[in-house]
Amino acid sequence: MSEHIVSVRVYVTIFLALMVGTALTVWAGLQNFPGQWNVIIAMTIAVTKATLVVLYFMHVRYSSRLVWLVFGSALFWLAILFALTLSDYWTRGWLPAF
Amino acid sequence: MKAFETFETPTAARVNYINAQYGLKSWLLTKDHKRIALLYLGSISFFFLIGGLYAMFIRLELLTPQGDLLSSTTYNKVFTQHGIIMIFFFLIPSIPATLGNFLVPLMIGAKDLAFPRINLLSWYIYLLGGIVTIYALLAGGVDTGWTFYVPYSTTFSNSYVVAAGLGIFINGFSSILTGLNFIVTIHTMRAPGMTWFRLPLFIWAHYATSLIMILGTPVIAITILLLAFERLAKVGIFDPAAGGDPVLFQHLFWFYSHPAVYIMVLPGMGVISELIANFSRKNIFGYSFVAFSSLAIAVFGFLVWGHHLFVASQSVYAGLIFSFLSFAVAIPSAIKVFNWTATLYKGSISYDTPMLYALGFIGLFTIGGMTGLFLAALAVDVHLSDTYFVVAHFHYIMVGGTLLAYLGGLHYWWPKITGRMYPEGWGRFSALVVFVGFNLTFLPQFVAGYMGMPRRYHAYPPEFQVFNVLSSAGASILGFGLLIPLIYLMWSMRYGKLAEANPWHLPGLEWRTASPPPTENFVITPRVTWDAYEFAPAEEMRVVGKFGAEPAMEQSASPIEGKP
Amino acid sequence: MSFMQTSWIPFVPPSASTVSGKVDALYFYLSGVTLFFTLLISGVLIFFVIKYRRRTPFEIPRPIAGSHMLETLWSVVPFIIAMSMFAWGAQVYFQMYRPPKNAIEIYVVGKQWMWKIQHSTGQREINELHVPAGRKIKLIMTSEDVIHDFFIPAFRIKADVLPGRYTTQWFEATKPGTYHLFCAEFCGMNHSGMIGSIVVMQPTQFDDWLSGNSGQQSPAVAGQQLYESLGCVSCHGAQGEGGRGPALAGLFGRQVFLINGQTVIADEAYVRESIENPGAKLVNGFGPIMPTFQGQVTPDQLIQIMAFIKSLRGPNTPLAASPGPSGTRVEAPAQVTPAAGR
Amino acid sequence: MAEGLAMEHEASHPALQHHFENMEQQREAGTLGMWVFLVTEIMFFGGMFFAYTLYRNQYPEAFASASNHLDLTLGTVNTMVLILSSFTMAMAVYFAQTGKRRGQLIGLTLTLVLGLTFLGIKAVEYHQKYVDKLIPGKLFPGRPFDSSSVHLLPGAAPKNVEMFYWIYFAMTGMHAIHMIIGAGLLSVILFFAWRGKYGPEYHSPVEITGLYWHFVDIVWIFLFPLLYLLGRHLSH
Ligand code: HEA
Ligand code: HEA
Ligand code: HEC
Ligand code: CUA
Ligand SMILES: [Cu+2]
Repeated sequence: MSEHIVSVRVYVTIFLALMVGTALTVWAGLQNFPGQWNVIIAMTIAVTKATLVVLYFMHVRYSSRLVWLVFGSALFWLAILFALTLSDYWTRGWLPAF
Repeated sequence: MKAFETFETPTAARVNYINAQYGLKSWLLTKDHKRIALLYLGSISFFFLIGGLYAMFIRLELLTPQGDLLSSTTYNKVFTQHGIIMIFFFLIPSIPATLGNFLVPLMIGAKDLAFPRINLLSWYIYLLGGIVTIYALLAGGVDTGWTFYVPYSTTFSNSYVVAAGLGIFINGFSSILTGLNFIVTIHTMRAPGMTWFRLPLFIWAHYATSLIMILGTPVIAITILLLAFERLAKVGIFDPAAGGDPVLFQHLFWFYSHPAVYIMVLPGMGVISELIANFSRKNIFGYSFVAFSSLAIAVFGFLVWGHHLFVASQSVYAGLIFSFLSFAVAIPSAIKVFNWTATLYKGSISYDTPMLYALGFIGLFTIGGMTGLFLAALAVDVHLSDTYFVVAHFHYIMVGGTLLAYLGGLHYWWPKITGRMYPEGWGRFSALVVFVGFNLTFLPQFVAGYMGMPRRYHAYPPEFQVFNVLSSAGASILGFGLLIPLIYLMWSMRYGKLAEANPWHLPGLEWRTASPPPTENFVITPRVTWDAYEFAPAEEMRVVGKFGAEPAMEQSASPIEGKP
Repeated sequence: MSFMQTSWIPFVPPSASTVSGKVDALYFYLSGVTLFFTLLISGVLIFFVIKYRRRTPFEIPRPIAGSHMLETLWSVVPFIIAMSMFAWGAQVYFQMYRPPKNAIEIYVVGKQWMWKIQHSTGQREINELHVPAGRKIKLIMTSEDVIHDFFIPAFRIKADVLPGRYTTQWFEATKPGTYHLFCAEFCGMNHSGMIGSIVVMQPTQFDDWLSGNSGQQSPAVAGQQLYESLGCVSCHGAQGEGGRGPALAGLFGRQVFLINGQTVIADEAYVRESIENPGAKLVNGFGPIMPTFQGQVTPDQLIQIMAFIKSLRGPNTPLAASPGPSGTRVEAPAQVTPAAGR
Repeated sequence: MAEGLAMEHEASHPALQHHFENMEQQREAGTLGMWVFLVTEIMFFGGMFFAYTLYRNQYPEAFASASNHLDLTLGTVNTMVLILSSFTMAMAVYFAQTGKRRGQLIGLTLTLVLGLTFLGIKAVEYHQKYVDKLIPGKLFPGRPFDSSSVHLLPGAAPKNVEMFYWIYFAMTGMHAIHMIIGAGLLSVILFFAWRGKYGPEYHSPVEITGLYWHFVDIVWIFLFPLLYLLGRHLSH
């Protein structure tokens, strides 16, 4: 079998990192950051955690280009859904009278 | 002539996928992709007949301006159910689930799809979705239009919206599973030598279709589910009475349903590529352009859904973006049309029934597609949106395009599927009737639309009657034209002339096994050394392995690699 | 009735507004291109099919791989044509949807299955709309139940009419006559019966019609009564001069500075939101003390209150003043597509 | 007999299905199939994530008020439980790859138990919402939605608080359904692992179930901050 076996050390490290991330995000959520920073911080941590899971627990780091492509396309299409729908909501009311 | 006979074994004596096993159980529990394709063929035809019956009621009602045949409530149900059944239970699964299911493994030289059990499951899911939908129809029907716009569907309609929605939700999973199976199969199960650029264009088209099925269908599933809950629990995110935005529903609905129109047309385009190349004995002009245009359509098809919302109170700037992208997505379709036409140049063109359908497709799809451009042009769509012009646009593509492709494909592969030939004379005759009837039905609707006749109207001002009478007359010719193949195809399953393994003398892998093929498709795994559409003298386009009563042991050592 | 075509070109509905000719022009262009390509492709197809028909059963024509030159040609040329369609369509679209400043405002309320119309002078009509020719008319539309669509084929305009939100469209009729009004969004049982007529009159005739139909309370007057009975006066003052709440006189079309630093232009949707969901956009300098009036005012009444607030502007204040700085994000909604339904 | 069958594919593994050429192809197909399936799952949840994003921006106060009423402690504990279960799942795959049966059994059992714990805690939370009359709509007779137990921040309309709970139940409910399906899959895998079916040559079912389980974990990694945390800071 031509598959890569991830070592236990890596798994444990990732697990600990995820726990720390969880603690961090709870802490950050209780702080009052200016503006939209609460959202930005929370999402950054969530994306980081998810990336760790995908890369190590789900072995994407050691997988073929095809798997990267498949996973990437899901994110890309999600981005399409968000971006183009928001293009409507964001620009409502931009049109001035003449 | 003599040369062929050595490769063409008569069908009846041999063991093939049809006579390998007998009994109802052997069909209902089969994991053979070819048998599943037949199961699909039967059930899809059933739904097509129901949808067609509804169409006939629509056309009858619209014969006169007054709403005299059906009550307005009934009429609303009739066109809704016509739309739902035709789209979700006929056209979306039509080519992929029957021809695709049958041919994808054959064309790439595999023994089956990657997940045969999931393939069977998808048929049962389709059936379940169909049964739930039929229940909704019998219990009282749905009257929301196939688009289910809120808040009418969540709050105001008194019909079986939840049941119909559930039917569509369930059916969505059958589509997802089919797409998943195709993608994995095409990636992992190609025979040795079958490189990506040797794949028939039918496969490219199905690959692109599967991408849309995978990426789009889940969104409609969750949207319909939320809609059903919203209706049941009287709380939600779409109804303005609950603080929601009805336009959000429209966005999510069309995020799937626009790409879905390419689910409906791409497989048809794949069939047409096969027909045009094979019946003119020419390799397709600009193979890679045709192949990549399928992918381009699949990807760009996801960027244009907002063109259904030009008058729905969407921001004008979003309208601008979506209009631009809609024009851009027309280019890959244009590339296909031009390449098909160019393929015929200096070909050896036969006038067999499948080719007649293919030629009809190109003409009608051009009209249907070009009238899509009218709708993508913002200012013109303001006038045309929700008029009969839209109705004519999409019937030109879906009936004039995909339905003709489907019929052409069925005729073309009929000998492979059933082992029998269809009657050629009747075939040509009905293709002609369908073509004439179709144009008479839908051409007048363009005019009625520009004159201002709104769609989904049970009664209409008398000045539109001329167009409607023409249309109804055309629909009866069309219905008659479709009745003919229905009869002779069934007849031919029993009485048709026995088909040879390669009745059209073509290089494709599906023709290099017996008609009908054995359960595992090929006696030995084929080794592909030729490009798609690489034509050669018939005696060189050989059957892979040798079929006979006894296993061809001596052949297995050196597969006949059939230099094309 | 002038329902049928009036021009010498067949299959074109009557053309009776300032934009209808522009839409027709683009439509003819599109038809021409379509005809050209359809004839081109079917012509070539038929020619090839006859010329290169199969002559002997087993002949094998010489393969032709393709041509990059041709591929480029037939990608680029259609693309250029498509872009011309896009640009033209977009240009006319903006004209159709961009509301003019000094238009006569008419309120439209759709409900299953009728159109209720009220003029700013108080006249009410059902399924009929009388308008003067040669004047700009702006329709301010909402629905009491489901989505409808106000469609006048002779003017080549239509726009959806949504519950819980205002949409607008405008036109300037050019020819007196009677034209179709259709509901063009499926709205239930009697959708096809939700039709009516648009009566375009000479301006003088229209003035006569208006005075002949007077005697009904104007929406602004009815709005004033609501303004008092609902207690708006207590915070915004009898003449909208302000108090605990901001001044409302001259509000429409003005730029409003919000507490979160953004600005919005006060239009129908914004005012409606301020009344139904006051917390959503707080005016800078005021606290969130205004109660919500959601559920207490019907769409009709809302229109009346708005008419009253509009009447509070000085006689010469233009309706929609300075447009928002283009390019900056303005959270709120405006003329065409007021904010996401609340 | 066995040798006779092996004629077609040399060294044929008993788990090799007839239509595949070899184990490598079969494994590749299985893994790719699961990834493609996860793509559909991402899009499925994507629709709901979008609705959340849109309305949170429209009704920030209402969403914050409603969010503050969720039980942060239980939410945090649940997050950790789920992450731990993802870890044990990863270990189960590791032991399958290295052919250690005991390790597989422990890993899978722990994963299953942790998954059920998560569902249990979720049930407790749901019950609290029921007690507080925060189930949106009128699903339960006599207990229509009532926002009076929620502390409304200025500008928050009860209607929009109800919408938050609707989204909350839709998303966490859908997530919980996925957990239940995952638990079902785990039970099947556990059974076969107990029978000693998985080893270095053949373990793709464990691997595929693992992919699914991690995906469900990832969904929660996003749900947790979005539903439980954003807006906390507004309540001081
Ligand atoms: C299989 C189905 C299918 C397909 C393939 C298409 C293809 C296209 N459709 Fe269509 N459409 C529908 C099915 C389909 N549509 C349906 C069902 C509806 C109504 C839904 C409802 O409301 O119920 C609809 C509605 C619809 C609308 C909304 C109308 C409205 O409700 O207001 C629009 C608007 O832009 C549109 C545009 C297009 C365009 C630009 C294409 C393009 O992809 C077409 C591209 C093809 C060509 C352009 C032809 C080939 C090209 C040439 C011959 C070369 C010359 C080309 C150029 C010069 C550019 N369609
Ligand atoms: C795959 C999609 C598909 C197909 C194949 C068809 C096929 C046909 N459709 Fe339709 N149609 C839709 C998809 C499709 N349609 C959709 C999505 C809508 C919109 C719904 C909505 O607004 O919500 C619509 C709406 C629609 C309308 C507009 C209704 C309205 O807005 O009020 C009309 C009106 O003429 C119509 C007509 C027809 C006709 C005459 C056919 C014919 O081609 C049908 C021919 C088929 C048969 C006739 C059956 C086979 C033959 C027999 C069973 C023999 C027996 C018959 C006789 C003896 C006559 N369709
Ligand atoms: C308890 C006091 C109070 C009452 C009663 C009240 N308002 Fe207000 N109103 C306010 C305050 C304070 C604001 C500014 C903060 C905000 O935007 O919510 C405001 C803002 C507004 C605005 C936005 C004004 C701007 O400059 O952008 C409108 C419009 C409005 N109110 C209309 C009404 C109407 C109509 C009524 C009665 C149906 C009403 N109000 C009743 C206090 C009140
Ligand atoms: Cu109102 Cu249709
Ligand atoms: Cu579309």
